[in-house]
Amino acid sequence: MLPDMQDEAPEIMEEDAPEVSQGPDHVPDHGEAMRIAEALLFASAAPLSVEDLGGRLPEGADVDKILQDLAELYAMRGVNLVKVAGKWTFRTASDLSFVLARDVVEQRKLSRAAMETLAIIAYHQPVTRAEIEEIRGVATSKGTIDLLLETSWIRLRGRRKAPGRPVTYGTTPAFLEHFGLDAIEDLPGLEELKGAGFIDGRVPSDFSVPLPSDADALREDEDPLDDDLLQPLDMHQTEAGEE
Amino acid sequence: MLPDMQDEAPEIMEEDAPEVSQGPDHVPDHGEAMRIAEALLFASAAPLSVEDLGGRLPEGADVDKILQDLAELYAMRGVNLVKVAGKWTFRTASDLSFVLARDVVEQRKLSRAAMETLAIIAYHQPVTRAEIEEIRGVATSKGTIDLLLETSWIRLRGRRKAPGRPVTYGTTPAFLEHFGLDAIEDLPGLEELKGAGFIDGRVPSDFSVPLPSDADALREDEDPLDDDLLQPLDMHQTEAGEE
Amino acid sequence: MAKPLPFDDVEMNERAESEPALLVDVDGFEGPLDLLLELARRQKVDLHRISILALAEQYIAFIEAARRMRLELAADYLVMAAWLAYLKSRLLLPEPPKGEEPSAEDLASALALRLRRLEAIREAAKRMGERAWLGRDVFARGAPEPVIINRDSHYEASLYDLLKAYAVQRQMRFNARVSLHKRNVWSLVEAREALERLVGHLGDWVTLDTYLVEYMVEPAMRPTVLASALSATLEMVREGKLTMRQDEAFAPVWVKPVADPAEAGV
Repeated sequence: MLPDMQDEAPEIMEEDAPEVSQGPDHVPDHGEAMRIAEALLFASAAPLSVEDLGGRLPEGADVDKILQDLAELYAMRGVNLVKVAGKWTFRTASDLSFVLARDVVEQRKLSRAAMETLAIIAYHQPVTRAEIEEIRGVATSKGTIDLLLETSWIRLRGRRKAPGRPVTYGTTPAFLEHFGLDAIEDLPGLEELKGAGFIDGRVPSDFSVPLPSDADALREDEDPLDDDLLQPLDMHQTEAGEE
Repeated sequence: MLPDMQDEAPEIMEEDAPEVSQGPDHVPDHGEAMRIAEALLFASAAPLSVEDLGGRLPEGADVDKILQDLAELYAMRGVNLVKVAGKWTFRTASDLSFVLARDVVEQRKLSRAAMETLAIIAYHQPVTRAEIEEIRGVATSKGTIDLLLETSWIRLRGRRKAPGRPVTYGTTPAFLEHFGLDAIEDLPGLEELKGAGFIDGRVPSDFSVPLPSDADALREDEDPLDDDLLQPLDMHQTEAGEE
Repeated sequence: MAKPLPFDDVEMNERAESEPALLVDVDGFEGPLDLLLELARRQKVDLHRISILALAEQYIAFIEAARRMRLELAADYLVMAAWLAYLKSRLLLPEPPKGEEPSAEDLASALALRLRRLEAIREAAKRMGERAWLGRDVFARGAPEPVIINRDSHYEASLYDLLKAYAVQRQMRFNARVSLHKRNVWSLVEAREALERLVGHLGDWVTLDTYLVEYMVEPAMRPTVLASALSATLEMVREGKLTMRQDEAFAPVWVKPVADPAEAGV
C-alpha cells in the first residue's frame, strides 16, 4: 500500500488533532522517536552507534530504550535489529539466511578427453591412471580426473597392489543413475557395440571389451585406500610426483 | 471444501483410504512465509515483483496476502512497504523526510523548464518534442531533453507516424520508482488534466481521450526507432538541424 | 531563435505575487505563452472567463513598452504580439460572413485553451515536485544485503556420448596398430632448406656427415637423409654456393661455402 500522499492537507480545526511531528524542535513521543530511529537505521549505509542516533533523534530521546524496544519489536520478525561491533543495524534473521542464497545450476558439457576417460573407467574399472593412459595413448591431465570426481560419477576405490601402489578408479551409483543404467553390467559388450554401429570394420582377434564391475568389494589386487590419502589433493600431488 | 486434514492417521486398513497429504503439499505457515518475504524485501537493493517473491517463498504461499499483511504491519512504522512501478519495496515513511533529509547528497535541482517538460512527457506520453513545445509555447533547449534522458526518467519510445517522423518520448520504470508511483495512471491530478482538455489537444472527434501510457508496446501512430537513430546524439543533431 | 531564454531555475513564484506592476523585463519568462499566462493571472479571474481582448491589449502594451526601452526581444514574443494584434482587430470588427477561416471567437477560445493547458501542466509539475522523491524525501535500504549465489555445475552427458567416446577411442587404437608404417622420407626440398640454413654458419671445410647427424637419430632415416643431402649439395655446388670434395671413394664428403661465388668449382 502506498503511504497516503496528501497533496492538500485537510483543514484540521480540532485543537487535539493528532499532530504529525513537525520539525526537529517538536519533541515527539517515544513511539515517534522509535519510528525515526527505525527509518535512520534502515536508510543508513553503515551501522549506527548510539551517539550517531542520539544526534539525529529529537532532544531528550532515550536512545537505549528506543533501541531495546526496536530490537524486541523485530526479534521474531524476518529482519532483526542487531548490534555489530558496537553499532546497530538491521540484518536478515539468521535462521533465514538461506533465503538470500540462490542456487544456480550451470549446465556444462564434458570435454572429449573427460568423456573418453570416463568411458574407460566405466568399462575397465578398477583402473589406475597409468592404465587409462595406456588405453587412451595419451597422458591424462589431473584436471580431467578432478572434473570427473566433481561430477560424482567416479570415485577412488583403493590402491593397486603394485609398485607405487597407484589409486584405482571406479564408477558410482550416481553414474548409473545419470546414464540410466540399472547396473554397470548393462554397459553394452563388444557384440552389442558392433551391432549398434559404434564399432565397425575389422576388429583384431585380440581386441576385447571387458565386462565391467563396480562392486564395492575390493578386488584381490586392490588394497584399501589409506586414510591419509582420502584427500584427493594429496593423492594427486603424489601422483604428480611420479610423473 | 478443505480436504480432511488428519494429522494423525488412524490405522486405516481399507485399501481405498484417502491419503493424508504430507510434506511439500502441506500449506506453508503464513507467519513464516511473511518473515521470509520481509527478509527478501529488506535485503534487496531493488523492488521485487510478486513473481520474484513467489519464486522464493515456500510452495503454495499466498504472495498477495503476505504483501497485504506486511504492508499493514508496517503502515504506521518508520519504514513502509510500498508498491512502486508494479513492484514491492521498503521505503522510509514519507513524513520522516525532515530527519533523513540531512543524508541527502546535494541533488541537482531540476529547473522549472525541465520539471515542466518532464511533466508534459509523463502526462502526455507518447509525446514529440514539437508537441512539448506547443504546450509550453517555447522552444525546448536540447539540454533539457538531454538532462532528462540522463536522469533515466525518460526514454525515446519510437517515431510518430507523421511528416518528419519525429521521435516520441515517454517515461521509464525508474521515473515511477523515483516519484513513488505504482503505475503511470497514478500520476496526481490526472482526472483534472483530462477535464481541462489537456489530454489531449490532438484528440480526434471520436473523443476517446487517451490516457498517458508508458507501456512498452508502441501506439498505433508510432513506429519503432530506427537502429541508426538509437544513439541520442545523432537524434539530437538531426533535430537541431531542423530548427 | 534570436535569443535563447534562460532555462535554468528562476524563482518565479516570488516575482508574480509581490509586484504591483509588471516590470518590463522578459528575462523571467519562459516564452510568450508564459508571459500571457502571467498577464492573465493578473486579471484575477478564472481562466475560463478570461477576456482575451483585454489580454491581447495588455500583451501588446507590454511589448511596446519593451521596445521603447530598446529591450531586445526574442522573435517568439514579436510573432505573438503580431498575432494578438490581428486577433484584437478581428475581435473588434464585426464578424464577416461565414468563410473558410475560423471565427475570431474560435481563435480566442483556442488561445484560452492553450493557456489553461499550460496552467494545468504547471500545476501537475508542481504536484510532481511535491511528491515524496526517492533519495530526497524517502529512502531505500541503505545497506542492501547481497544475494549469495551458489553455483552448482551440472554436467551433461548421454549414454550415447559415453559409448561413442569409448568405441571411437578403442577403435582408434586397434586401427592404428593394423595400419602400415608410414615411410619416413627426408625430401629433397627439406634437405635443400636445411643445407641453405647451414651454409651461413660455416667458415671452413666440414664433413657433410657432421651436419646430418641430427637428422639421423633414427637409423632408418640414414639412407634417405644421405641421398637427399648429397643431391641437394650437388645442386648447390652447381649454383656456385658450395664447394665440395671427397678424398677417396666412401670417404667423408667435405663441404665449404663459397665466400666469393667467382671461386666456385669442384
